[in-house]
Amino acid sequence: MAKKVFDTASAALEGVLQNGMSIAAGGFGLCGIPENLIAAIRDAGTNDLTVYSNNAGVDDFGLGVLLQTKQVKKMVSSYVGENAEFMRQYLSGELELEFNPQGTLAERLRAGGAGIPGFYTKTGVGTVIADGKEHKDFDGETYILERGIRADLAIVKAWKGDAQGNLVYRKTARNFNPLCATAGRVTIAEVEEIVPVGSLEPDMIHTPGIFVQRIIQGQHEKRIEQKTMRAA
Amino acid sequence: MAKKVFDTASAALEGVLQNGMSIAAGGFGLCGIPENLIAAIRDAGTNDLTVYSNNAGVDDFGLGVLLQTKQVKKMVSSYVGENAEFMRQYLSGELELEFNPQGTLAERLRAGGAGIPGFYTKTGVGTVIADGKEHKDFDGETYILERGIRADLAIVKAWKGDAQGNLVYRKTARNFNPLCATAGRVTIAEVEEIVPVGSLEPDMIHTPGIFVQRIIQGQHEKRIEQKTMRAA
Amino acid sequence: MPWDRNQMAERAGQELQDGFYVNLGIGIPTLVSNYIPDGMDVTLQSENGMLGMGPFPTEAELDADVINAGKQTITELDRTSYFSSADSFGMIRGGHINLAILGAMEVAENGDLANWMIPGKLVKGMGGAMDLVAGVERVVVIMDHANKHGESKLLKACTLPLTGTGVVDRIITNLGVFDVVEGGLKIVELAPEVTEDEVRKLTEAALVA
Amino acid sequence: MPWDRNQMAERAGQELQDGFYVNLGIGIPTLVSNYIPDGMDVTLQSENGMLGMGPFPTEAELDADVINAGKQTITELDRTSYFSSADSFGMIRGGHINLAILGAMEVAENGDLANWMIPGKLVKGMGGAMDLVAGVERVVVIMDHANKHGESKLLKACTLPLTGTGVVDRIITNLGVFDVVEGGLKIVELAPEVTEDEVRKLTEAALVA
Repeated sequence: MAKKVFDTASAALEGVLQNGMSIAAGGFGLCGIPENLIAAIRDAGTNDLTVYSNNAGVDDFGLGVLLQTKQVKKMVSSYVGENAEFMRQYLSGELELEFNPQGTLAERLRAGGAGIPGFYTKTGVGTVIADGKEHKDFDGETYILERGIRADLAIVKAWKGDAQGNLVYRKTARNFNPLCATAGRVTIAEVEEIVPVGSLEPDMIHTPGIFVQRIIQGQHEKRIEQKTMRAA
Repeated sequence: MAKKVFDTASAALEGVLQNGMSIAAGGFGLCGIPENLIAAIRDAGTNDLTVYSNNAGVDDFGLGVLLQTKQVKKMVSSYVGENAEFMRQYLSGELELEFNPQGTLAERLRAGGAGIPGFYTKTGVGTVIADGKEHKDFDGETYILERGIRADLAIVKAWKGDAQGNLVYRKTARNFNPLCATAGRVTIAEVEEIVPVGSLEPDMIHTPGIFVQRIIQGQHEKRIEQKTMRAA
Repeated sequence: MPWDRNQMAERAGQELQDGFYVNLGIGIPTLVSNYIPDGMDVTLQSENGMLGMGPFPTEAELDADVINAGKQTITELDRTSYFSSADSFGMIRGGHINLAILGAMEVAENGDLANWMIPGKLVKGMGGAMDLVAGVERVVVIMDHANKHGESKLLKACTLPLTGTGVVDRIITNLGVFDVVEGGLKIVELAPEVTEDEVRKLTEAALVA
Repeated sequence: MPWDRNQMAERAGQELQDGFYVNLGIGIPTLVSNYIPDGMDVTLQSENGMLGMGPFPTEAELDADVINAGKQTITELDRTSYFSSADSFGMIRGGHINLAILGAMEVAENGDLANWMIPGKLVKGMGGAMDLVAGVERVVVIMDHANKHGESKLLKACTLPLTGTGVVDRIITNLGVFDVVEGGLKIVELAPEVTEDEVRKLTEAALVA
């Protein structure tokens, strides 16, 4: 089989990156983000990127590093509140921003990956999100049409993966990762541990290998955004 | 918590069944079908049913038993080839039949459960399936509009479940079950084994308990439709 | 005496019912989890992909992979399940969550809600708020009755960009509890020693009997 | 000498490429799994919710929960994953499957395919066929060149209800291999000792150079 396992994030990205491409990136806040692949894209210097990602990282971590280097032309996100550099670029007009409701963004990625070019949702009806979108009534309620997303590249982070590309995520680090994996024309996964083929339970694989073209084992800082604790 | 666990299929169905209702039933062929709940619906004699199910069982097993008793008014299915009684009733006009492509039926159930009243698909464009349906072009390709399905009741079969309604399916017996579970206004699950809450791995739950209102432990024949073997 | 934030959260706790699946917004709504009535079983959903949210962790329990929608570290329970964001919002959009308790900037007498942006100020994004108000069975808002300038936040019509139209069922403010009904808002309950007159003065929205 | 069903399946084996994800239809297409070229790694998808389909089981391996789309008992491999029907057809509709090899009743010179119903005869349903032909990257049909009455099954236009329009890329018949191209069908290869003349006589569809 065409070998899916690569040694480094940079090696996995070779031949895939090009200026002006679109990238779907998994993660919610700093949880379950493809840290290694983001760093390798920064190192490659690929620019004019359109990035589909729920958040934009923080200034010095997550997608924030691609904003600092001004590699991103446009973000499609639901919430970008934690990134000052993002806001600076956006307010100065250097960066385009398209807000999508979180559930709409998730469903757009899932739809694109599943060959569904459009679907109707109640979310955003009567708000600025509905401006310019087709409205349609079903059973007396009004819905708006949202489009499926296919991205040139998807970068995702999983807990475990095997050489077939099968992936298992861990807890809330799953979030947008399985959706992005289906929406990429090429999907590259970074995992905490590459395990032998056959060691993942077939009923418990979250992303079947068909969706993953390349995979690496990475080193993960797994930074916590809001360390909130109760007394022991 | 409102108790979800019931002792028998008949007890779980009490107060839920009514003539003329719609039922989404999990299963593919005879694999992963809610045998116990089907039998209890037969015993209850509820009729004029509209049933969403990929197949119609065989004459004496699966949904076939509800056809024998003429409790079904209409079937929405993708393939009904294994059921002679079905064909007899259909050809004589006693039974309505709506064919849905298998993937369209699966997506309709998933969409209905996810609050999506309609979505576009290429499947069936240019065929009888597209007759009377809205056509729409996206990026130069033509798609048809298909509707989400909500059913009054969903009956599903899982491998293991807990008192919270969390479900895990086994191998290809998963099929339509998780989709039906989301599409039911009331969803009743039958499982091979009810296990203690906390014994299912949170990352490996296929159907979260929120979708399941009632659950029973059943006895399962698990009949094989096509026993096909190789030499040992 | 008007309610403080904890008393508002405590009052919101009365909105819960046994067996409910509930989504709590950031801020005061999060405090409602401290006021779940004894013996009542409520399951909290976090829209980033978790059903059955537990309390904040001890230092030993800290796990970067277990966070809530406010990106705070949390813990799991024995009933917990995890799922993707698409499945999570399928749950929300599909009407499977019984109740959402959210904060707001403005609510109109017809149930319109504004809680995601102030033009000219930093726009952070709506996150999952628009999906929640559109999809969840019942939406209860907790907010102060008036802003810092003493202006009503219960309006005839929202002035800020909307999160959803006609989506709010009930409002809990520091002055009382109000239902969105035909024709305007109906007083359900007043905080101790708060008079209907006081409320009328601080309410732009129509109050109906 | 025209190919028999096993030879047609063997020829179809040449359509496979290393690393391909493939869906095989019921009938002759199923036989293609016996002709995967040595050293080539191909993963078979079964649309009822399985990726990485293994051979038929021994009696000891029989498992009612492991069946293929033809409802036959099968086995799993070490790479196997299971998923729901919605996820399975997301895979199919989303173009993630490289190749589908299917049987047919009729194919038209523009790639139209009819393989699911004959009016007046027992209608069993299309199952997943319409999704497969609409979604899979490349569709190869295996069928006899003519029916029992000696009438061509490669037509100018299908007479039976369609499964999909313009969906077939290549046709493997007992007489040869044909590609759907601009203007009609192009002969790619003929079975041993089969002449172009013989093919022309049995082909209603336009044959182009």
